[in-house]
Amino acid sequence: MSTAAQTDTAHAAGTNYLNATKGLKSWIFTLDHKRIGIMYLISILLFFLVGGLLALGVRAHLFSPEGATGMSNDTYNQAFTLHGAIMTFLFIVPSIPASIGNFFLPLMLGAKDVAFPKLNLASYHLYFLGALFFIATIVFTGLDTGWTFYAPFSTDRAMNGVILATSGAFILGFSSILTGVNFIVTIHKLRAPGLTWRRLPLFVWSLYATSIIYVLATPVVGITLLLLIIERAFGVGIFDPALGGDPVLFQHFFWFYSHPVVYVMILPAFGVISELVTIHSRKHIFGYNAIAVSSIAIAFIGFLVWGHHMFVSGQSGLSAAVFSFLTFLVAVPTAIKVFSWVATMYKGSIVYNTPMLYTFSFLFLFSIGGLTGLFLGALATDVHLHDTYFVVAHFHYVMMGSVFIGFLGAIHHWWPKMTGRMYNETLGRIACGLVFVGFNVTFFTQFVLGTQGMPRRYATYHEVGDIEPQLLEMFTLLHQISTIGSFIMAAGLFLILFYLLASVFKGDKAPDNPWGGLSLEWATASPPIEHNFEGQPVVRRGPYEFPEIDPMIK
Amino acid sequence: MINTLLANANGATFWLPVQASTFAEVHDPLFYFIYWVCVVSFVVVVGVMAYFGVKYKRKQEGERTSGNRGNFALEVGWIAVPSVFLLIIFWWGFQGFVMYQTPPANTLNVRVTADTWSWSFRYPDGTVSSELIVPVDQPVRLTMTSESGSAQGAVIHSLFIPAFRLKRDVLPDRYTVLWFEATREGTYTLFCTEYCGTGHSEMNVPVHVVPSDEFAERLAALDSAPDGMTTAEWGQQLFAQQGCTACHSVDGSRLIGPTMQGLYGSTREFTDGSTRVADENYLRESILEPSALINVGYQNVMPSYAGRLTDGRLDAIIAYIESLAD
Amino acid sequence: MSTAHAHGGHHHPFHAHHFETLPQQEASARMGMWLFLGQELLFFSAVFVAFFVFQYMYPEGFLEAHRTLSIPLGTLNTLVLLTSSLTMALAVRNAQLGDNKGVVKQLGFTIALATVFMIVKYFEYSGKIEKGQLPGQWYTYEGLPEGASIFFTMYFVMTGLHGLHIVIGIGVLAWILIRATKNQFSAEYYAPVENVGLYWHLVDLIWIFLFPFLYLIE
Amino acid sequence: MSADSNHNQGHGEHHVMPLSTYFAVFGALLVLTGITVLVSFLKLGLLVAVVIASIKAALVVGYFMHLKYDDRFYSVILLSSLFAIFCFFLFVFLDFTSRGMVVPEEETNFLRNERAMIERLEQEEAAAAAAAEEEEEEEAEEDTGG
Repeated sequence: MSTAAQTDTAHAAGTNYLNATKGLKSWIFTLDHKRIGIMYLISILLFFLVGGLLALGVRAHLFSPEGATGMSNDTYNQAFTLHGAIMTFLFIVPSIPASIGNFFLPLMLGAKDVAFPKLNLASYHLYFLGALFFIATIVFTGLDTGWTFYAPFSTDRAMNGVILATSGAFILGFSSILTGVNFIVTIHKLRAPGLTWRRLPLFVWSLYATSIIYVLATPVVGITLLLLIIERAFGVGIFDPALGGDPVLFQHFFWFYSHPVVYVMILPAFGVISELVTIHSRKHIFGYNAIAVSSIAIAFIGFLVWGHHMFVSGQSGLSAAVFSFLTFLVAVPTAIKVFSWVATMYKGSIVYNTPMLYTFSFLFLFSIGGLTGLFLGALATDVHLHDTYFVVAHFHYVMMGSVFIGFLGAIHHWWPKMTGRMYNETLGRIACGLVFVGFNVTFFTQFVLGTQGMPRRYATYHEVGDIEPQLLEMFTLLHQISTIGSFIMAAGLFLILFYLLASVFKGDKAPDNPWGGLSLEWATASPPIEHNFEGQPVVRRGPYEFPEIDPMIK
Repeated sequence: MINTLLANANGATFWLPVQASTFAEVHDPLFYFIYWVCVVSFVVVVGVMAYFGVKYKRKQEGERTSGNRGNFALEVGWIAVPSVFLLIIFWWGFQGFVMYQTPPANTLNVRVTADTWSWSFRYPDGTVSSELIVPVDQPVRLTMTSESGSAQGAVIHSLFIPAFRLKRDVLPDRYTVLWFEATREGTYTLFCTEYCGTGHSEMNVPVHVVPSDEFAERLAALDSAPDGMTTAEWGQQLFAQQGCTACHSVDGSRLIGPTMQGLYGSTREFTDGSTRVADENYLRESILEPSALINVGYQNVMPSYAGRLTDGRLDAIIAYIESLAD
Repeated sequence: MSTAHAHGGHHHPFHAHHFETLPQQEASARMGMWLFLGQELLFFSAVFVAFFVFQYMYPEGFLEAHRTLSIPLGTLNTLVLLTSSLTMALAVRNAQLGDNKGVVKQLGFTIALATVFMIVKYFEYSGKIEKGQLPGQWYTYEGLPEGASIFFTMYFVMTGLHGLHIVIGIGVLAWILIRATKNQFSAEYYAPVENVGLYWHLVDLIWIFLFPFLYLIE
Repeated sequence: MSADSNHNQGHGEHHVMPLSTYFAVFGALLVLTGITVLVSFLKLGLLVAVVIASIKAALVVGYFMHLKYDDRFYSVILLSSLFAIFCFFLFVFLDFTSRGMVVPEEETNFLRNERAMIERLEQEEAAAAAAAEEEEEEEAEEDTGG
């Protein structure tokens, strides 16, 4: 009964959570957090595929000013809307917490399951139901509001998919809330003996911060979307100025959720990077307390900055100034984390495997994503850059370049534990390189597009109203580079899909602890047994006190 | 490649387009200040990361690593130093924002109306234009609102002129104000940057910054065909500029509204059961009051252009539609 | 499953296998409920924000419109709901003492009072619908300043959401009432009663704020 | 399991409050309801109503919901929610009430009354036109004078 790897003796009967019971029903109605995590992972990646294909369509269309694919403006508008809505609501909000988090939170805590297994299953079912609404939107009607559903466009003019899609997002919100409640209670109540708060892996801290936001921010978007549905269905006039309502109020409501939710996306990725950078450089994390506390700080300050999405919407100058100031405040804890990760590598023993390559990519891309936020947080420059491709590039650097890269890093890091198989390391490195290069080619060009004035959500950019010829030339060239980059990235992602699937069937058997990790998930078999641990594990030291660490070297 | 871009760019740089307003002169230094802060920070962070990555690459399994767990002074330092820069950037940005929001006295007042999907600009003398014409070195105040001439409600638009570094949302049933002082003659582009539906990407028009002494002339000239252009040719240009092409094709294909090819002289059927031959009067009425008679098979979505087209322009557009008759 | 992991202690039929002890499980359930209540508060906060924003925009319309609400009916409903809160609290107390009969009795009172609340609400709503004091485009009542229609929008949205919670509440109250008739609760296992109680008190809390804001403030 | 999960979390199962407490709280709630209704006729406004409602809420939360005797973390949850709600109110109202404070021009922004806006603009335009005419007249005078 200790964290020491006693469990690598093959489990007596050779059973694990994957083969303990059989049949589709044993998966759909399972209460095992690991299976629920796997189901989330598959669904999430499936929707990433759908959203990604839509993105490729969008990029292909923008290859020429008139639209290279010949789709109509309406089709294009639906494509980018569904890309955004699917990626936000179905992919990135649940991404790391619901899949990796669900799988590893109880393992890291040394618990048998999350606190409320039935609730956990219910939140997966709600997720699936919400996803069905989005699919119904695609199949039966259309949705052309952009993922932000801004009123009064969404209440008045947009296609009929609005009610379906917002109902879907409403249901997904409840899925998030239930996950958040479940995680917080699990972390409070189900920690193994000896696992004190200051011995929690930082990934757990980040899930804790994420859950706070899930619980406190999601209900507001729930009610906002509910009001939008009521407004659209019955014309009650809450957001529609024609009936005396206020569209800016919608924006306040929407961003009260949708800004904190950005931290829901990024915080788990921060947690993942904290794990990866320590294990793969065999170092104790630099500034454990600072990183843990800054996660919680970000969760709370995140509630104070939503107005920076509305600098040009006509909110008052005073509140714009306050929001701008608070926005810079949130940059501080974020910077602390980045510096701490870099400092962690100091005098380490850094191995260049696939998870570590993703860590390097993350630090590179997140630095760009975070720093370009300064342009958008400053009032005067935001006036120029708001709603241009600069914003598109910025949030893709943060959400895709950071969250998704963190997600990929997490998948590669924990893949042996989840599946009991090793993937092909060479292909892993090649794919990481392709994604990294493709990503930068795609999105760095978009910074320039944005500063030059290319507005976002444009189906075409040919000269209807006489765009200045030099601008048009520049836009065309940059869009073409960006489109090429997106296809390079897609190639890398398909390669990952290929070798991960291949590893499930043909991969080498994974050892219980391939990276020499100390947190509890490495103290059980790969893949874990049905109830996680043989007996109750007991924790005697922190998760980053690696045997290689020599306290004499400063 | 970048050099070609720069050479073509007419005063523009790699990062920013032409600088053509007083606000751009305030904006650009701040932009470059943040830019260099970012470049330096990025180089430091990623440089140190790369250095550690190379220097401390694992040479053998189980090699000893540092027991360092943190350094209070260092942590305080990297909170304090960025904070100073963040404060500077905040304050600088705020200063610029106040300027952006505070028009001086003696502005030229232009009223802007955005509809789906066209702009109209009304000058103090009552002239209405679909393109923005402003004198150089003269503060101009835009008082903007969004309207809907059609049965569907008005939506939010946003007026954006990259050369002036200016942007502000345009809301229905509200008035927002934007001001600028153009400093450089030329023709720039005005974009709509708040997503507004089908024609969003075609809702852009030129901004002409003209010498002050030519301004009155240019306004007057709005009402007749430019030199070297027939009325129908001018009509064609206006047809595109007014955003008509978003809904009406000229090649027979079906868009949101009926095609203009062969329209003139044809007999139209309406949803109220009546029919009428499309003559000049019909065209005029259906532009000014589109919801009066709806063609069978189409929706009542066209905005009214009453008050947004001068008579001369209306005639030109009608002349163009006539020229598309079979 | 749970029998395979017996730890030597007592084994309650509702004790889930992944909790070490029943009290730990009870405390977890309660913490989960409190978190759920936290999100409920945020859920309602948005309509309150909207209400005050519109009140700020249309002070006169809101003042005149709110005078058309019936203070006696509102007060009656407040009293009904406060009393139901008391009976709910007593039901939880009975559960703590392991008195399932007492639980059934107090829950019966609570459900009855909740039904009274909804009946009063029905009369209020039908009066409004008759007069055309309705939200947005349905508003046909005359003689009130601009913004009155938004007041009625907010009135129906806020009381409607609250009413929806009451109806859901009646459902879960009935569910634990049935469980209590089967003697499923005891001094060591009564978390369902307690959590439903917490939910019910929250519904009461929301009304404590709705009532003065909608009916009373001049 | 975890050190702090079993024993030292003031679990309410052994804390059964006497019936008198419930009735006392209920009585207080009734009295406060009466006061808030009466006070509304005095038109004392929002603040008094909010204070009374908050006291009532505190009584319900503290006694009926046992928060007073329960795990302190539940209070933390409640306070976190209230913090988020407070931020929500604060910043939305900051926007709606401060238009025109930093930038006087903002008074026109979001002006809801179209007629007032048009009148204001027309006045300005008329004034500008008058000024222009005066200038022209002056110029004309100068011309004749010359």
